Amino acid sequence: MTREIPYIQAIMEAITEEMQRDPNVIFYGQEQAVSDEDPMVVAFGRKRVRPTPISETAEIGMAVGAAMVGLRPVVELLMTDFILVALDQVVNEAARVYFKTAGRVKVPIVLKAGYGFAAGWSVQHANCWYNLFMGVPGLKVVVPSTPADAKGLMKAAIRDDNPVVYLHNYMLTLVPGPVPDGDVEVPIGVADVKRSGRDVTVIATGWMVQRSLEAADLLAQEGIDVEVVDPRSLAPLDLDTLVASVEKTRRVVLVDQAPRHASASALIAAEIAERAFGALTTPPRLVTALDTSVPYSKPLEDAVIPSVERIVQAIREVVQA
Amino acid sequence: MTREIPYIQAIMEAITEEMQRDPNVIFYGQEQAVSDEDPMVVAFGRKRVRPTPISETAEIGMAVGAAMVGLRPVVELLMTDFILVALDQVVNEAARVYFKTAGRVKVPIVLKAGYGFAAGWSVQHANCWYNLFMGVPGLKVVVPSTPADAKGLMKAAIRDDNPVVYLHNYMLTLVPGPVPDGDVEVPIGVADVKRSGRDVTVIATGWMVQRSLEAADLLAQEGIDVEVVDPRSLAPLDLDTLVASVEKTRRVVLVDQAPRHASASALIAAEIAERAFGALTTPPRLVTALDTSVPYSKPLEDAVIPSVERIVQAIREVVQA
Amino acid sequence: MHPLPYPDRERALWIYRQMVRIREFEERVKRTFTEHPGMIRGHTHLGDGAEATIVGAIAAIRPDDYVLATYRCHGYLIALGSSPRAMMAEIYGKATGLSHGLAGSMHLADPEHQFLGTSGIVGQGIPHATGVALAIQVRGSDQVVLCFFGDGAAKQGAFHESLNIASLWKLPVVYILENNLYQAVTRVEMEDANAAAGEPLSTKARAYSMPGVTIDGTDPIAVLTTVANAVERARRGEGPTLIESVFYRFSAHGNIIVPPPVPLHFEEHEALTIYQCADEYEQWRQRDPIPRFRAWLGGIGVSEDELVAIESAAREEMDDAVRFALESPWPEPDILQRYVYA
Amino acid sequence: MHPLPYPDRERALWIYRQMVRIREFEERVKRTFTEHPGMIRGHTHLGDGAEATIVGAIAAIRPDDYVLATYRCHGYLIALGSSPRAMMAEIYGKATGLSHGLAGSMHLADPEHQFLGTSGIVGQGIPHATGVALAIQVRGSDQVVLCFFGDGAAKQGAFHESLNIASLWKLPVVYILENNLYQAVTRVEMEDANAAAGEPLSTKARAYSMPGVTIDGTDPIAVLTTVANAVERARRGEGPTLIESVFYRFSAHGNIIVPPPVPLHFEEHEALTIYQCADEYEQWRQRDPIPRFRAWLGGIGVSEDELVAIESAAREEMDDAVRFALESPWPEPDILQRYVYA
Ligand SMILES: Cc1ncc(C[n+]2csc(CCOP(=O)(O)OP(=O)(O)O)c2C)c(N)n1
Ligand SMILES: Cc1ncc(C[n+]2csc(CCOP(=O)(O)OP(=O)(O)O)c2C)c(N)n1
Ligand SMILES: [Mg+2]
Ligand SMILES: [Mg+2]
Repeated sequence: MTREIPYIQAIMEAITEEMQRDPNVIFYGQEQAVSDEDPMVVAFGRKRVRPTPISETAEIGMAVGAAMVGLRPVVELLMTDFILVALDQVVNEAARVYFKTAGRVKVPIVLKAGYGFAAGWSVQHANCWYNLFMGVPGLKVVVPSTPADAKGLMKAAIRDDNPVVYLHNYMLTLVPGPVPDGDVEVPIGVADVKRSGRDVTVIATGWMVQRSLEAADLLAQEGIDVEVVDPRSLAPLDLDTLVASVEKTRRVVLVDQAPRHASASALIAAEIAERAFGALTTPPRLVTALDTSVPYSKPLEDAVIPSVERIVQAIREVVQA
Repeated sequence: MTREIPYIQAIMEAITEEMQRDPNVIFYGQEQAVSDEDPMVVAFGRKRVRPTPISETAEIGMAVGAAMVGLRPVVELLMTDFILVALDQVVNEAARVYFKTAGRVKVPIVLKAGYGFAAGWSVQHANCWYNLFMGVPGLKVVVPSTPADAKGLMKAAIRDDNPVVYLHNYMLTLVPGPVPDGDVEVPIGVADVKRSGRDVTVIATGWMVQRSLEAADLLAQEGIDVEVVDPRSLAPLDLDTLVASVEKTRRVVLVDQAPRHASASALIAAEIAERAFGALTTPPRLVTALDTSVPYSKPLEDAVIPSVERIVQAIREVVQA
Repeated sequence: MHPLPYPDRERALWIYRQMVRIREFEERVKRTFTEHPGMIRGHTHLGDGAEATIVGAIAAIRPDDYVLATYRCHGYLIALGSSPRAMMAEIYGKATGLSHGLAGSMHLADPEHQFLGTSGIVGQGIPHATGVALAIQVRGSDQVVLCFFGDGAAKQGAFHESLNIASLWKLPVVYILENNLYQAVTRVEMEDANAAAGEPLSTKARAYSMPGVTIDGTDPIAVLTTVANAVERARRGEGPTLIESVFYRFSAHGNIIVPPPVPLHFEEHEALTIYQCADEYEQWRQRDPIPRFRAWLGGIGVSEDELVAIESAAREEMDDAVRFALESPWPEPDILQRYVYA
Repeated sequence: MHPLPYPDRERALWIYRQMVRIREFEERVKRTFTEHPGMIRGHTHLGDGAEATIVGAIAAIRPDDYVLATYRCHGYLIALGSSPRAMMAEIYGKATGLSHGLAGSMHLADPEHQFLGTSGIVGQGIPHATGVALAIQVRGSDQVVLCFFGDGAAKQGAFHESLNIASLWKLPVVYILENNLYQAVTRVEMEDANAAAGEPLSTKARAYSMPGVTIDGTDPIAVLTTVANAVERARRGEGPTLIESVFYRFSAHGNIIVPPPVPLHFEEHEALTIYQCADEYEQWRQRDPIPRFRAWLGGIGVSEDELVAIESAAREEMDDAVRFALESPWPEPDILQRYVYA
């Protein structure tokens, strides 16, 4: 059985269910649980659910410490941009403990952070920062694009014994979708073919999955059969699924909400170029945000973020090359 | 005329000369200028040269502020790893001011930081973090590999009106090389062919340039003629020079001291795959650090960082493919 | 209240005029959400309630001094003399905006009026202001910097690192901690150890061996007097001061946070929507700095006509700013690449 | 000095034994640079001079309490009962090391002995320790955490953010600020505003409405007494304490920083190499905690034989650790991938 629920509700359901299941899971962050009527406070009490000061370094660092002795903290960080003041705690602390201690200390934490709020949030609040995380050994990074993935990946993230950066796209917040009932995990590190097709593989994450699927629908009317693959997890990266798709379609377009050199797509393109070079009939094609900051004004923002039209155009060019 | 001087001396000469030339240049950082006999203190006084507390966020943030009103601060950050506690100041503050103010406020700062100290500095001190910086619009990133580049790029960085992340490889610290006399700038954004060859292009930065040149010498004895190109600046990236080389040799190996998805090489490989696909006869080949943290023990560290042998082997495979 | 002649009548009227201009501007920003839905995007933060602190502080500086603040920034620019037209146009994302629509409400900047801008990342503007003070010291001038930030921001590492250095190096900066009792939706005693212990937030100055003082931020003359002392101290090269100015904001932290196409609006203040403390809210409403200062001006003999003239001029000016912004053209995408590198 | 029976004779001898064991271990680490050049790589930091603080503090806790510290970490593990063999082997990069050579001197960890590890990034271990205290509180146990860090670290944002939360939430953690008067090569009054003003660094506790106290860190019993009080307070759920323990390190900050093939070694202390203050150095040498505590033990009737026995046992134990580490095999590269993901 499935229900239709919004993306954000799917995320919060997963956290709530995991907190019910495992008393070691705690949840805190800024502007959380401030009222006694907050449903999390009512369900789990003020020890396990807390509001925090604006102290990201302490918030993340404390999660690392609490995890060292067996808790499984989920930290609400609001926007990924806010992690930048505390990046060391993520990439040079949390991700290194297991290695430094040769497996004697684990850091099972989930850092929940929204990203890509291309809705007038402007220069400092609308960025996509996956490049900060996906190259760091020891860190897992997930980027769900549907409510079902959002719920299943949050469950997997909380159960994972490693630090997981859980990036949810703000543009998807209220988008509804079917979510299976019951305790369904989506494994980290497994890509998902969101639409299967023969002519070209589109690799996209987050909000760009939606736009790529729209582009695929439009192109279907022209007889172009697009396969859309969502890596879902950027680290580890399910290259086998991505490469298999490209080997089938022999063409690849990579759609990304970040500028080129901050994109996950460029890294994936390099992998595909190395692993599936022989299969490719055309160059791997990147469709990314323009190489500039995210501007405030709507017409400017629209020009920066890959639109359905730009995606359609790129796919058409690749298929017709 | 040229003199043979070590890499680190070339860097400090450039800073000193620029401070002599321009009273707006200031220099500060931890463990700097503590003694009254410090040559910088003697030359420029305690207003322009200062030791700081261990406060990277303030150190970098103050440089941003001082630059807003016309100074040109050079901040000594010791290790790039230490920037992580203050990453916001670099990538979401310094790099955004010019854009946010539509050009009305500039931030000419230089962040000098060593990296890649693969000499037993272990998990948290020996990393290569260029991926944190090179995808950020508005930021410039340079990675000199010789004393001459080190001096010329530091001069260019100080004179540049943008924030520049100046990354010097610790393994090169004492390596000597010819440096031209006089006021010679090396322009930011211009790659350099360190060795010209016909059979294969090797793209490498920092310490890996040296190892790639050694590999090229060994392969020359086998009759393999290797071209080694050093981008020198990762942002902006001189793709024209890189692509031209690949179009000539039709093969490319990218050598990088970072793990695959933290490497500059993967991003460059994606660009080359897109721009020079038709010219390539073999897949772009990445030779990076293993996807693990930098370990302490020598045999382990040696296994992680690309060795001359691994580079030779990869080039041989690519040429013989 | 305060005896004249400090500030003199003209200065007092200047203060009142700026406070009213700020309030009128903010009200129009807020009404835009209902009157011109979709025109303001993203996140907007209002300073209604902060006028006495903003204007009192700015009244204490010279035209060549500098000011930096946060995303809640409209008021400073107005008091400093920026064009409300260019500000409103920026908030509406228009080509005629201060940054041609690149920045929006959170990032107004006007270096021509000594306002060097804001960071939308909490606390991160504090080192910038400190760095401006460093530049002043390196150059040997006697300018000063006012650095405004919130009670919440004082819990960010950047605050701590900056104040230590400013005190150590005796930099000419005055830190104005605007304690509006809330960090977004969180009450200050839920996130600040001093507040939880019933101590003023200016206690933090002790950690930096710096003078710290707490003042009534609803009284522009108290603010002016205190800031003026701190500014003079800074000008004399004696170093920074931490001033906690306590007041209340009357609007919610910001407009609601939702993705398109849900229309944006401002909810009521968190005291009402979350904490059910209508009392608290009402008590602070009684202390609204604008009517209080108006009454004080009446007390020193300013006529009702004079006050009404100030108020209607402000209303007209801000109506004009809205009209200007509405009628202005959208920016062209070619500016996107123009401001990547200098 | 302190009257018996606190601590009792046996406890006092335990303290002395640990202090001597630490010193002997550190001396062997230092001598490795000359006796076995190349065996230690990267950066190594010694705690000679810190023994009274380390051991006095650890003497105040229970076996189920936790300890976290910095890259300057050898002493804590020794006092907590870690194997000097496995420690030295880690410092030499051998397969028999605590982390099989993955970590090295800066990152010793021994969770079996309640030592959860270190961060090599200044200040970043402070929130970790605070988080361990959070876990204790969530679980409702009465354990406590000792969190050691340097005077320099107190200028990092992580310090500020952590102490505010610990006080606000009344977390069971004792912060021990080891003021050894130097931040690497920088004197504390050049980088700390309190120190520059002649105030103790424990003044910083005021910013968090937390008790703060400064003690003589060369006297293990002063340390023990103060830490024990703070530990009891934390156990009772009354929250954290900031203890500034003042002492001196006798070696340079760390070995010299150069790339291979230049051989590494320790220079003299910065007071001698940079500041030409032989007096300062000598005065602190007079206060070396080990001979002082030895004399005190003599005063309470511990015989010379007993003391010599402790000392020669420690020497033998640490000679054995060096031999063990030298003879141990190098790790195999297959472990590199084993510890990426759990
Ligand atoms: C580093 C960071 N964390 C979180 C946020 C989200 N945020 C924006 S404003 C705000 C509250 C700030 O409160 P305060 O400093 O008291 O200023 P006020 O808004 O009351 O003026 C928060 C949490 C942010 N912008 N930056
Ligand atoms: C964030 C960061 N900045 C700089 C360094 C370099 N560094 C390592 S130890 C040290 C000095 C630390 O001084 P203190 O905190 O007093 O501790 P001590 O070494 O005296 O025990 C510095 C600057 C670092 N490791 N991390
Ligand atoms: Mg506030
Ligand atoms: Mg110290």
